[in-house]
Amino acid sequence: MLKATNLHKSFGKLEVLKGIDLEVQPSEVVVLVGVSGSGKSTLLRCFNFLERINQGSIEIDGQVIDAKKQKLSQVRAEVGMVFQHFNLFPHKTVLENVIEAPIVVKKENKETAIAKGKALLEKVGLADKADVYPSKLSGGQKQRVAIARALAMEPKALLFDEPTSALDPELVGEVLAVMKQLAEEGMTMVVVTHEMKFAREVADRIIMLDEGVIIENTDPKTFFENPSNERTRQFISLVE
Amino acid sequence: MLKATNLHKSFGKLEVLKGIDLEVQPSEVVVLVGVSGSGKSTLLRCFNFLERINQGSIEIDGQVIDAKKQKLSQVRAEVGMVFQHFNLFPHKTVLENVIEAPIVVKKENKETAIAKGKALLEKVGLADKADVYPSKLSGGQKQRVAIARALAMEPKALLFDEPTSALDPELVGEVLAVMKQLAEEGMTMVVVTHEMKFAREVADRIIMLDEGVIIENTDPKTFFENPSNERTRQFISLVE
Amino acid sequence: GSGGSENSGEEGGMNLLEDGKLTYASSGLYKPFSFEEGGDLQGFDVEIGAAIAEEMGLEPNPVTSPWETIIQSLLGNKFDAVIGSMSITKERAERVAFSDPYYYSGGMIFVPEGSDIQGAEDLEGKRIGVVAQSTYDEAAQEYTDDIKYYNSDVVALKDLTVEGRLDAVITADVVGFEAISSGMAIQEVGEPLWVEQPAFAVRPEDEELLAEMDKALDAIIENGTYAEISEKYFGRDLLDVDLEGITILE
Amino acid sequence: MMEFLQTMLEVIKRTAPGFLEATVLTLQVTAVALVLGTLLGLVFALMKISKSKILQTIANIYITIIRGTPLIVQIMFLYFGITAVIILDAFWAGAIALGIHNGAYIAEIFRGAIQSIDKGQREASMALGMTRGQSMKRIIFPQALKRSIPPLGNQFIITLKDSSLVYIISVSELFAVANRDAAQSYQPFETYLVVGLYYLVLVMIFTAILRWYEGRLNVDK
Amino acid sequence: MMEFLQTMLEVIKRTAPGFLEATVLTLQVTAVALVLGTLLGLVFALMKISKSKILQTIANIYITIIRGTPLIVQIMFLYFGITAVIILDAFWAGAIALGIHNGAYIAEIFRGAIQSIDKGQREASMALGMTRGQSMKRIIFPQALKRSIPPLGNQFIITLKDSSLVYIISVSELFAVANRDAAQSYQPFETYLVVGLYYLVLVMIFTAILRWYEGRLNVDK
Ligand SMILES: Nc1ncnc2c1ncn2[C@@H]1O[C@H](COP(=O)(O)OP(=O)(O)OP(=O)(O)O)[C@@H](O)[C@H]1O
Ligand SMILES: Nc1ncnc2c1ncn2[C@@H]1O[C@H](COP(=O)(O)OP(=O)(O)OP(=O)(O)O)[C@@H](O)[C@H]1O
Ligand SMILES: [Mg+2]
Ligand SMILES: [Mg+2]
Repeated sequence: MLKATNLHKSFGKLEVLKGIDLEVQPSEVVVLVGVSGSGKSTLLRCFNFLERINQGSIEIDGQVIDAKKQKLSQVRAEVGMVFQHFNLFPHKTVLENVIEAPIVVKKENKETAIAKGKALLEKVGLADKADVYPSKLSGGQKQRVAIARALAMEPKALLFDEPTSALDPELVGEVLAVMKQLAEEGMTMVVVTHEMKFAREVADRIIMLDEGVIIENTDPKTFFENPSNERTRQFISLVE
Repeated sequence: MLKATNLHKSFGKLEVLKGIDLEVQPSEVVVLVGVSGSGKSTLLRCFNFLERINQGSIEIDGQVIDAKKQKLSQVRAEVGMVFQHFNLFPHKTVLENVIEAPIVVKKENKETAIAKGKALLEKVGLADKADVYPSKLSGGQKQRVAIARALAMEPKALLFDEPTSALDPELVGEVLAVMKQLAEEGMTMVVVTHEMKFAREVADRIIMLDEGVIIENTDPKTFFENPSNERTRQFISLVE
Repeated sequence: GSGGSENSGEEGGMNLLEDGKLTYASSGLYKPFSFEEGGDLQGFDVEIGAAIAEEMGLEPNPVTSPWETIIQSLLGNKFDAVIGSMSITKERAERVAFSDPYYYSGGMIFVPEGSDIQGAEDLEGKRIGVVAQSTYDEAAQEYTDDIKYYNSDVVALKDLTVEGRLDAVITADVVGFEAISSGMAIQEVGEPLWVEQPAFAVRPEDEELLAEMDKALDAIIENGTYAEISEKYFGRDLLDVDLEGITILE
Repeated sequence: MMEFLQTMLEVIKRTAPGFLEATVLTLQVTAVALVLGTLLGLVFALMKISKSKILQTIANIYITIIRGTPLIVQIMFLYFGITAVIILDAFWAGAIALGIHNGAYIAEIFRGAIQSIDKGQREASMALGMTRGQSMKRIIFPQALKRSIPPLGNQFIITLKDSSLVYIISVSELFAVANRDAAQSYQPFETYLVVGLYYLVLVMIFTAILRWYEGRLNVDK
Repeated sequence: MMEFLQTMLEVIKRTAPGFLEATVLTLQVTAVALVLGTLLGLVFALMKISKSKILQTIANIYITIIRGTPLIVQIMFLYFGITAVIILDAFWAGAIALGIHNGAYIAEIFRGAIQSIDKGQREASMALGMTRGQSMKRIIFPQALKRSIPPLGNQFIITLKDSSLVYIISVSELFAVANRDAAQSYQPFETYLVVGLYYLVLVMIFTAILRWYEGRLNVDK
């Protein structure tokens, strides 16, 4: 579904990703962990072409994406992204946030978009907030709207960048619940998170990044109980 | 050591604390929990007179503090505070941060202050950062400097307001370790935190605030295993 | 505002800014020649201009322009003529065309009441106020380097009454007398330094307009309109002066 | 004191007809300058954030020149310089000079507002498949516009005051009329005090309207 | 084009002696205005953030009046008004008017900078036992001062340009001299272009110094 081959990415002189190989199968849930600065966000953003890669290639659905030849905006529409700080559009209501891209990008007609949008809000438990502005929502509600907004584009995969780190602890659960449901429905997901409980329960695979290199790539059980790398062990002891 | 009696505090029409009675014994470690907006920070700030109380009284070391008669700055010097966002002085080096108050407030002579300041930095494991500016430190290091800075005033008690919530997960441990050490040395502490592991291991008592009222006030074991209040149970299930 | 249909057929080569209108400028800061009271531009120059225009069969359109830039504005086609007490000088004559003089005016020294300055000879090194780009500027330069420039003679005279700002102002006698009669604590010194000849100024190429204006000036002097206006503002006929023995500024 | 107030009242009465008429002209010059300035500001702001180096350079030169020279010099230059090309009367020359002047400042306001929008907004819209243009038009610009309103309001007030400088090219706005009155009445002190009051009242009215409008905007959302 | 450059060179040469002398006066007026404005700004900023309602009100009135009226009116008013009290020559009257004008803007810069300092800084210092005064002096103000430097620099540049307005009370600074030259030489276009260049160069020098200084400040910490 998503595949990175020998991915390199530098910011100026700083090489952040040093040859990443990673394949995500359809319907797979991959959790990405690592200390701050290890390159987790950068990797996610490369999958979505929010960062240009310096070397290597990215495939979506078996097709190599060439940033020079293809319209990146079309490619991006196929892979959704949920951000740590939600990034809802503050000047639009909840429903408008959800239907904006289908109408503008996919030229969906407005009635269809509204119907689908309302269904998605229902799904994330926010049907009653459709006409409210984001500023009136709690953090957990905002993030659920952001997920609905990403789903509205019917993406092939969803990327999550620390979707719960900006939330008050008591609001984390409601967002994880929605994510878990998506996973169960077979959505392909790559999730950067520090929620080890979620990783343990929901992930098919856990990947540990360290200084731009994948140092662990295994199932949750092995990851927590029998990690191959010393740094992984250290990391687990710190966050758990 | 610290005692609040029938404490009321309102912001305009919003009554945030609705009659709090709480006594903290010398060398006791009290952890304060509750959902966002329940009044945890406000309670802490009342103990330090950063907020004026509307009704009730606060005693420090058996002495009732009358905001009208006493110089609050002197009272504040006796109870230290550590903030979520560190609030280090960015225009001063680490050591200068630590010695500023002893020199300015306690009129300590500079050599003494420096010697004591260096010892405190040693204690929090940052002796080598004395001449560095805060902007060069990691979050965990900043918070440890903030603790040293508070200790430099030789306070009778220390208040912590979510000291680790602004930290990357892998940096939380180093701050909790310092706090644990202080607790072991007999420092009186009131700690607002979401770190349930810390609460379980270090707290003598856990207090749960809910809408400005104390709804739980018990030892950690009872708190986690047999809470008296339904809302406490809910809260525990959410954050653990 | 006056939009710009230039050259009209009817007025032949007169090249008026607006058809059927004579647009003429003064500073508006030169009481009693041109000033604004209650929102109306008035004064000797303004009324003479009106009389000239009517004589030429045109509608009078008096406007104001800051004195410092009045010639720039004339050359830049902002109005048709200056009827604003502009005296004929050689330097100006290189840029604009002058009509016959329409009155005579004395350049006069004014000082604060009770000043020790008794005559032109006492002006040596003193601080003198004049209007920038006026004939008085050059006169002042003969006495001192310490010249202060103003945009209005009246404001300069007012500054005379502020102790320590100015020792003297050189301006037209009538302007000073008007200020004195309004109660300003200043006085004139001696006789006029010279006599100058204010005239109408137009762009050099507007020969036909100038000829028409000269003709109109003769006509209003002839028919008594001129004397009437002069009488109204000064109680005498400004053209009625004895030029014997007095320098005429060129 | 009583006497002073008496004099002031007289001056206010005497100057009222002329000053009120001049107020209209002041407002007209200001309005034209604002409309022109906003249009220019928009164009140059877009040039500055565009990807074209040439457009950026043109915008930078314009902004540098305008912000690097006094308004009064700009007015004179335009009035006496532009006459070689087209004939403009003083009102239009003054209003256009003020508008061009404003354009540079308003461009910086728009640019600042656009760049102040959290970059997460652009990323979120791009991640949804929008193009740069769609993202600017539908997501960034509407937010930036709202954020521009307070500084724009401020700029509007500056323009109102700056309009006093077109007196120098003989537009009969408030300050020009005050000058004339001062020269005719021999009462400069009182005259300038009164004209100051006129400006102050205008600015306060303007400010009140702005506050009200900003308040309404905040309630809306 | 060649011809134009030729003319410009001639005009530059012809005007150089007078313009350079006037530049000195421009810089002097600006310098006095800045020093006075900074002092006034500091005083009024402290008044505005003080707890005394009276001091706050005084500061508010001052700031409202200055920001609500055009500088040129303030200059005229001060020149003709202050004379009732003390005798000032045009240079000082102009410089002081500019200084008083600046004071209001600089007060707002200082106040804004002080209030922009995270309130955690004040809380942290108070929690350590400092009094309000100690906290302001040792913690808040040093940070605010540093944060004021860019807007102060901007204000300095505005002052340099605003100094052109004292021409109206017969200070022979750059613009006054340019005006005279434009009328005498009948070359207004070229003259104003050249004097604009003078200002532009001054502003650019000023800007470069500021950038350098800001850069140094950032490296320091
Ligand atoms: N746009 C950028 N320009 C320059 N450096 C960048 C940029 N984005 C990220 N970096 C750097 O790249 C490195 C990896 O950043 P990245 O955000 O991918 O880390 P991360 O693992 O997501 O960390 P965190 O847990 O803090 O979010 C860091 O050193 C960061 O400073
Ligand atoms: N200075 C203030 N002015 C007005 N309301 C305030 C102020 N400080 C706090 N509040 C309000 O008081 C209530 C309690 O706030 P407080 O910060 O004590 O909660 P908390 O339990 O610390 O929450 P959190 O976990 O989010 O820090 C909240 O509703 C908050 O909005
Ligand atoms: Mg990240
Ligand atoms: Mg709190």
